[in-house]
Amino acid sequence: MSTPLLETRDLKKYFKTPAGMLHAVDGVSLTIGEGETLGVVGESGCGKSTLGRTVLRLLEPTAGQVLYRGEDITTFDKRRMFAARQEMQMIFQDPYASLNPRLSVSEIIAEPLIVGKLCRNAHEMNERIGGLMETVGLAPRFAHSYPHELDGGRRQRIGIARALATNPRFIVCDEPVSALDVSIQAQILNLLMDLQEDKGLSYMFITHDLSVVKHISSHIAVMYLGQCVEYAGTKELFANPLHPYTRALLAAIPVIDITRRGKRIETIQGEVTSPIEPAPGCRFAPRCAYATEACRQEQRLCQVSEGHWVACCRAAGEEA
Amino acid sequence: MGNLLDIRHLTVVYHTEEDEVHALSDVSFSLQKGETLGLVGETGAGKTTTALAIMGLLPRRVGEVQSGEILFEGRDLLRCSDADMRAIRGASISMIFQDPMTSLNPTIRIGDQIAESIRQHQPDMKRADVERRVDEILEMVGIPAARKREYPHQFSGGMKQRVVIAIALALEPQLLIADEPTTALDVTIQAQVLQMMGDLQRQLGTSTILITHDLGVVSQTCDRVAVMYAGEIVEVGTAEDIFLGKTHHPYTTGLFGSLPDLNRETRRLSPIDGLMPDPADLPKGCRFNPRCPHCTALCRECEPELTARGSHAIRCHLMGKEERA
Amino acid sequence: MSVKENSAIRKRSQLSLIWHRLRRNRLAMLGLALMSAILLLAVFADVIADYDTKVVGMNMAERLQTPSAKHWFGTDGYGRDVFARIIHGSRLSLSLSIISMLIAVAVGSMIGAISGYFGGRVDDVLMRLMDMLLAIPPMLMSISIVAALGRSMANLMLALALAYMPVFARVIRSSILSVKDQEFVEAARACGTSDARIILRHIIPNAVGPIIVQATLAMGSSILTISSLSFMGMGIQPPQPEWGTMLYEGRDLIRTSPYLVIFPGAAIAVSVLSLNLLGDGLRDALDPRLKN
Amino acid sequence: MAKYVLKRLAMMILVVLGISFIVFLIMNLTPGNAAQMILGQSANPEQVAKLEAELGLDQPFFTRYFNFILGALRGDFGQSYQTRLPVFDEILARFPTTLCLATLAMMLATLVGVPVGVISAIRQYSIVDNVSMVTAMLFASLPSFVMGLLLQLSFALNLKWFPATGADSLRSFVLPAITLSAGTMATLTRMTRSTMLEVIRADYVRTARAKGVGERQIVLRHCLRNALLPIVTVIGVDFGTVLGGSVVIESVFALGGLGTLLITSIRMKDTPVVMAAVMFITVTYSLVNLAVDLIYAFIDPRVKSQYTKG
Repeated sequence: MSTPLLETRDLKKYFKTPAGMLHAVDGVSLTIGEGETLGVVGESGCGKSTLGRTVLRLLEPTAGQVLYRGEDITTFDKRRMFAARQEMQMIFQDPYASLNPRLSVSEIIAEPLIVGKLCRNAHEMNERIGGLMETVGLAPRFAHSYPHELDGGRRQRIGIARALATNPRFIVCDEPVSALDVSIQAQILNLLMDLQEDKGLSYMFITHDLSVVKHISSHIAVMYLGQCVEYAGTKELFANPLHPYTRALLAAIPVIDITRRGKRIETIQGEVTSPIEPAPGCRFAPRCAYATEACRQEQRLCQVSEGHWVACCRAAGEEA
Repeated sequence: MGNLLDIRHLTVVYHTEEDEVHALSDVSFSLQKGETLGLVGETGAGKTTTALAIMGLLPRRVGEVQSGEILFEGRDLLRCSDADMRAIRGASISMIFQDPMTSLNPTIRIGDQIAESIRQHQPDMKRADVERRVDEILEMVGIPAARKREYPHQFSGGMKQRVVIAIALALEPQLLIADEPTTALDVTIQAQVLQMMGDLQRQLGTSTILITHDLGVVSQTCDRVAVMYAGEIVEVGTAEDIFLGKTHHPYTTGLFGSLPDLNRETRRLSPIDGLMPDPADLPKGCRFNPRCPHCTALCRECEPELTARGSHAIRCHLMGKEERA
Repeated sequence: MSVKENSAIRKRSQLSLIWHRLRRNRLAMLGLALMSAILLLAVFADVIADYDTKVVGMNMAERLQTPSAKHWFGTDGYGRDVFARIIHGSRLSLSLSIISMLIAVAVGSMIGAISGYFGGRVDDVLMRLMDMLLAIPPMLMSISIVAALGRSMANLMLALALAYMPVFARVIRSSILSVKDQEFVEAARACGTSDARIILRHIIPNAVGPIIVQATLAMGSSILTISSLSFMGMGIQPPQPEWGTMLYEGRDLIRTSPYLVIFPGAAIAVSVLSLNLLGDGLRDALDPRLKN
Repeated sequence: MAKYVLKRLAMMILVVLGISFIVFLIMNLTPGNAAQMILGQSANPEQVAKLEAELGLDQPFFTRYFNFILGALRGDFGQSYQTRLPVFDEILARFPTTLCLATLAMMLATLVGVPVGVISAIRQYSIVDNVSMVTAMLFASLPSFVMGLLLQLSFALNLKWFPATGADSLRSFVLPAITLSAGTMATLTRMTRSTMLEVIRADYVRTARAKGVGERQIVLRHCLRNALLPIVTVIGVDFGTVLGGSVVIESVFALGGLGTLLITSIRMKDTPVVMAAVMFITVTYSLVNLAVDLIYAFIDPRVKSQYTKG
């Protein structure tokens, strides 16, 4: 098998809090192939955003490796990291907070070009900016507007143009559409998919919305309290969810289906427990209807069928 | 069966420093006893304004009801005195707000916040009875009564929203307005809360207006649906009309096309082009015409009327024509 | 169509937006006009009244005259024209407060910026130090410093700067902390932007607002402090025409010639008022949430 | 909670020690010599040296500092170089005047400022609001000593309602307290108004309205308590302003308070008195702020749970 574009090996990111160590990302191993999209789903506090930032070394990992084209970027010095950053970019969740309010649209898009010294002169720079704006569907007349004058959808397009400026190969998309209205959300999702087709980009697509993740991803990783509990191809995961949490998550999505009106659906009880100094063993066990004595043990991701991994002794045993 | 709520030609304007914003124009709909109506639309469509107008809680000095009637059990709420409205709010009509994090007073124990609602409307009730009622309602929303002496910051988001619901249902109102009650919550918690709300509603026979942008939630909970766009109702009908019917307002069609469907394979979504118009500067004719794929000369000139066919009404020139033909 | 064109016309940078909001605030504009007038008077003080003859030159023949067409604000115990002294006094008060505030802002922001951006131990130590300075009431601190070091312009400025510096350090620190974790700073870091460029291009421009507001308000309060010090006999020494010094000199004559207290007092009040109005207006323009 | 208070007290001791060292350093580094000051310019070097030895000024810097601190810990601040009286007695004679003045001024400022601010916020843009805001603005801009002089002129010298100077009875504190409170009253009014305006717009106030709660109850039960949080902090900080401002007011109304003592002592290089006065003021100010933080916890359960945790 050829080396994947990106691979994390037992990646960990802990934060110090007054109450103890917060295990935001706790031993996550994933791979993303060239031209693929890995959807990372989970509820708030599951560590998905921290994972995205740690992969790009915006946060220094506590332990573990991030391999980009087979090289561990966590060991890179400043200069090599600078070069790597040109290929690995990020699109942010909040179209308001992610753009510097003091800079105009063209200045925002120019920043990575200036920092990366990617243009020889002003003329070339303007050409590049114009090209990028066209790519993301921003009319040239917005070049001198300021972010606060534009709506959420256009602002998110600016963020995408900025991420594309350095011609990256891999982009972490952190909830890029969750702040947008549905009709605008669809425009942005289409744009991201078109870009992927045109440029052969790879995405790590972080979201809490399972229908969005199903639409855009080739593979999906489900996270719960800092750990990846299930990882599979999109079709496989939706057709054959194994982890009780994945199943609960799928059951909880309000799909458009009026036959379900007034009927009881199976919901999981309780709420997410604290990620601070978690007890060993399966972290979902306190809410799991099938929890047994065996769940007190550490659950490792096991491959149950080709490309389908799950971290649940019961599910793994059932399948085998 | 009579209508519990009848809104007729409601028009609301916000006077801001710079502009006059047309928040609601000629909004009419009704709600029967025990019914759940979904009010669907995107940001700025006028959903929350409708709710606040019913509650009589439009921002003072800024929001103005220019015309229309809100008939609740035959009584026009817009003509009620402040004192009468206070007696209705919380007792006959309650509202649940979107953000559970900020909806509760951080310095008052949650039990007292629920009790306040009861005492306000039943001042003669004995202290012990009030306490008993608080315990009862807390258990009803799935919170152990022992936690009533805790403060809001000791609760998680989902639990806080349960408290907010408990406050709203404490006096078993006839009408509950829920403004995006689960938007701020995670899906699994959303499922729990929706389930609980549905159970209570059936148990108490409350009529509900559910405001949301999530068509999935609407399809699973509502009897009837009204779709709002730029301050108008563009389509209204039974859940069957909206989710199974063939003819739709082009905006509704666009809304459905924008959603990634879990049950179908679609490579590309078919979103609506463009943006919602600036409510301070609305287009002439049909408000959807700049974004409509079927726009005609007539659409740019005249505003269409809401035309009903049975239980299903659509505000579109194209539909009108079809009907006449 | 009209929607799209509409948003293209409303092309405004944030700066011009703030100016636009400020311009609609009548009180702030009044403050700005008053302050500009005072500054103009200060700049052209020599043209309006001669320093040697009218301001410091004594004229016992014309002492303690009540306000008249010749002496608008009357004359003091040495026959000096009060109006001329007030005009020239504005030079002293304004320049002293401007210079000391500049020092306080420069030093304070540097400490605050270092503290806020780097955090951790550095932050702990610097903020403890600031706490210590803040534990002494500022007026008491400036009085003590002047009393200990002796009366001089330089000591006065030092005292003021030291008394106000911790406030600025606090303000810029919290303002940097609020900007530092925003996603656009993260976005800059994601494309490899250097720390220096992040601070200069992304953080500082977004953090200066509160400092400008605070500096405007602090300038007003430093004028009050300067005059208080002079009034206590610890600021500017006679015969220099400082407002507080004039009040100090006029104090004993208050029963017979109250205008010797009223006019310099009014001069102080008007300049402080104009700065307060302007500062308030700036704050509202930067953060318009509280309006309407 | 007790743990939190202890932690704060420990912190306060650190701050006071730090400040005392800085003050001691300044007193030593600045020009001038206590012995020379006492004996006058005409005294010869031998006389000066003799007095220095008598006062212990010939000992090394650190020895003197530690001796002072050790004494201070036992409550003995030494003797004044000037009067040769125990410093503690001198301070104790003056401190009540300053404390009384500051407390009166603070009470006046709070009792007037907070209610006026609340009413202004509830009736935003009304005549009451406009008048009180303009008045507050003027109060904040008028130097306190000018106001003091004018009050003295009209109510003491002309109308003779109150004594013009001295600290003999409570009556003589009336004018100084009013003068001293003006500035703080102004900031408190403005602050109260703006926090109230913010709180009135809060979501939980809307929730209360949706319950059908009346306006009066909304203000009293829901707004006031939450708006008080930042106001209480400001009251603590303003106590410092008032303590500092009292120096000026003491001189206008000739009240022999701690501030006046401090300034003469600094001029006379009377280090023990200066040190003791500064420590008294700092400790008072720190205690007021600690009290403020505890009140804060009492008002806000979120803060309370933070204290009990930490």
